[in-house]
Amino acid sequence: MSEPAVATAGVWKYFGDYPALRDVSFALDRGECLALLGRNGAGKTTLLRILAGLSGASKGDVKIYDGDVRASATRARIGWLGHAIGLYDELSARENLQAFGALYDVSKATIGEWLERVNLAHVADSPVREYSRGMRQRLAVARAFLHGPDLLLFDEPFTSLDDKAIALLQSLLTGARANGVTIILSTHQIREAMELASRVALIDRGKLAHFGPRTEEMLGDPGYIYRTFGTAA
Amino acid sequence: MRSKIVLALGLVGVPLLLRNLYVILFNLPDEMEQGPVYRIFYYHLPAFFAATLCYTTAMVCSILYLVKKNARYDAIAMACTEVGLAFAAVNLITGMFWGRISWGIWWAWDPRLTWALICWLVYFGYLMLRKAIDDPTERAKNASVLSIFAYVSVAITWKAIEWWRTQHPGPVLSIRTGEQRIDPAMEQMLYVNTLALATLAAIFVITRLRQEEVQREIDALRRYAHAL
Amino acid sequence: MRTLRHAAAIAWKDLRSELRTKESLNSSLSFSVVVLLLLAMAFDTGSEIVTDYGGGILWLAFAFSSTLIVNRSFAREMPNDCIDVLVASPASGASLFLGKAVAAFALQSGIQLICLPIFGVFYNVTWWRNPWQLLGVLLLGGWAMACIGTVFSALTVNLRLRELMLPMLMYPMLVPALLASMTLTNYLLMPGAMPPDFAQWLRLLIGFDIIFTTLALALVETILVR
Amino acid sequence: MDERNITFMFYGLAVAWGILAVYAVLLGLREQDLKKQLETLKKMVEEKK
Repeated sequence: MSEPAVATAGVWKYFGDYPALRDVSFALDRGECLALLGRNGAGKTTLLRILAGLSGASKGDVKIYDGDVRASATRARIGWLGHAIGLYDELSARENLQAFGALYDVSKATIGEWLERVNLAHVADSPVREYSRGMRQRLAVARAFLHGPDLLLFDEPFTSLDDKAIALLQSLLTGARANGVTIILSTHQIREAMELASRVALIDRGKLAHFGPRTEEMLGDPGYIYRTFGTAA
Repeated sequence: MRSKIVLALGLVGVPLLLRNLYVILFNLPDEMEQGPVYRIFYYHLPAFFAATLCYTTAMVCSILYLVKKNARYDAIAMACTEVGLAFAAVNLITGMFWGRISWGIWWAWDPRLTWALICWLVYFGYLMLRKAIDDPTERAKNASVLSIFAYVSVAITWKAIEWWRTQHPGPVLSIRTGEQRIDPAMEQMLYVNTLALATLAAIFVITRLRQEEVQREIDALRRYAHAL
Repeated sequence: MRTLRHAAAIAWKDLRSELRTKESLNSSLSFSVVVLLLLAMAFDTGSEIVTDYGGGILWLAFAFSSTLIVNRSFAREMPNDCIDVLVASPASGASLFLGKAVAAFALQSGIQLICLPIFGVFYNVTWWRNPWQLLGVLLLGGWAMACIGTVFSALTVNLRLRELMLPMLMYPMLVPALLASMTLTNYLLMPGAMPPDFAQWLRLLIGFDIIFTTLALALVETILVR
Repeated sequence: MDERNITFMFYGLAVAWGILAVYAVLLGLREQDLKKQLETLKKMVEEKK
């Protein structure tokens, strides 16, 4: 258990000549929860996409559980939830989970369990198109947790959720942490993230401006991190 | 440094082109069956070689880009493709003039011609694809993949005269056929003019490459100006 | 093995969602029937011409309808960013491509099987002269279209003017396969023994399928990981 | 050989040179355009500073 869950060394990402990430290096131990903060366009999503293997780093090295990100075995351990829900509107909840579950070798029983857990079992066979926003989001959360990942990568999970879904997600995340799952979530909503986080990172114009443990000051005062570690602008 | 290379290439290439034109028109005899019109051949075939050379370089650079992710390789691939299209156009249209006399028609749907035209369309599509993508990294990546796919049609064009019986003349160069099918003086001129056109192609490619760099500088400056 | 299982899961999912909405299926089927109808009006269907050009007419209709199907192939993943979830999953790029190509291929083949009798009626052609060979040509040519179409669908999915760019890039690249399929189909529609260059065209078609499938499997991961 | 044979030879050669010349001119025009753009941008950046 000595090697870190996530380790990046000197990661750069260019879009053309524009560096979206500059020399990002950090290591996150297993079972930690990292809150990734930063303004819009600072590079949070870019970093998360690189960690999830959706995008390649232009320079530098990324290791997830000491494995290559694009290795199939590594990706089987990652749960991803992006800005959008990542579900097919024309398929039912069960079919959606079955389609994704097949890629992770998830059993039918597990799918049924998750449908119960996110409280969608009664509508599991009607198409996602007919769901309310909250139901779609709960299903998206179930999809990300479905295969019991060891690393959760959530991009702005709280922004698009309603209260019920936030409560559900928080309880799931707390449960996952108790089971030793490593979590990285990017967010502007500092309060929700701070309650979960054990580490805090601030990205400022592509650079890692701060990486450290969550302190008491951060809990009460949302602006504290930006004022202390961010640039004046 | 680079402009010196262009200058040197120009000093070799342009006089060579003019000398070749003189020799082609006044020193070399008419071909027995075809008459004067066969001289088009001295541009038709070398242009094909120059274009193939460009396409091949583009394919190699596209692979290098995908391996090394260095934007310069992508720029070389783009420059080569564009110049290759110009030379392929020379190849196609000179061929049409020759065909009008020798076959009596402007265009024969013969495998070699068909494939040369397909190559042109495929690589034109490559340039169109580049225009349609804004993000430079995405553009470079997708264009490189397309360039590799496109090269299959170049390979087919190359082989088309062997695979199908066509009206198009078969290979004539002794290095390919292993025997002397045409007059040595004529064959020598084909090589020399290929060299001249290839030099010209190199000048074009280097110029186009420099323009691409200036374009990148402009884009960077524009972003900087907006950020101010 | 895992690749094939993942590919099957993706193909199954694609087919199921397509059969539910029938978006591309309906438009593609009606389009190919309309093409067959229009070309029937352009040619005198009673004459010898049809036996000479039957394969060409048939494959034109197939080629047109095929773009409508592959156009949806990756476009289907774009709403809700499903593509991100698929790329982040353990399924490799190759299995993703294979699954999508197989789904497109199955849909296409369905349309081809419906079009064939319609073609027979409109053009007064006996198309069942060599049914098994014809089926082989349909499969080989159909796979060429599905394979190239799926790759190019991935290449162009983020573009403005996607619907326009896809056929523009796809058709020139497909010409060898289309030409071979048209010629082979013509030969199979004719009565009598096969012409001597039948085997040559067949080799071209098979070679095309092999080369482009290999290239696609090797390169699709690079296309998908941005 | 007839008249058209030699005329078409000239046409063919003219087309070969013509296409290459047109491409060279297009390259030159683009060069000028890029230079102009670069200068205007540089001036703009200077002023904004």
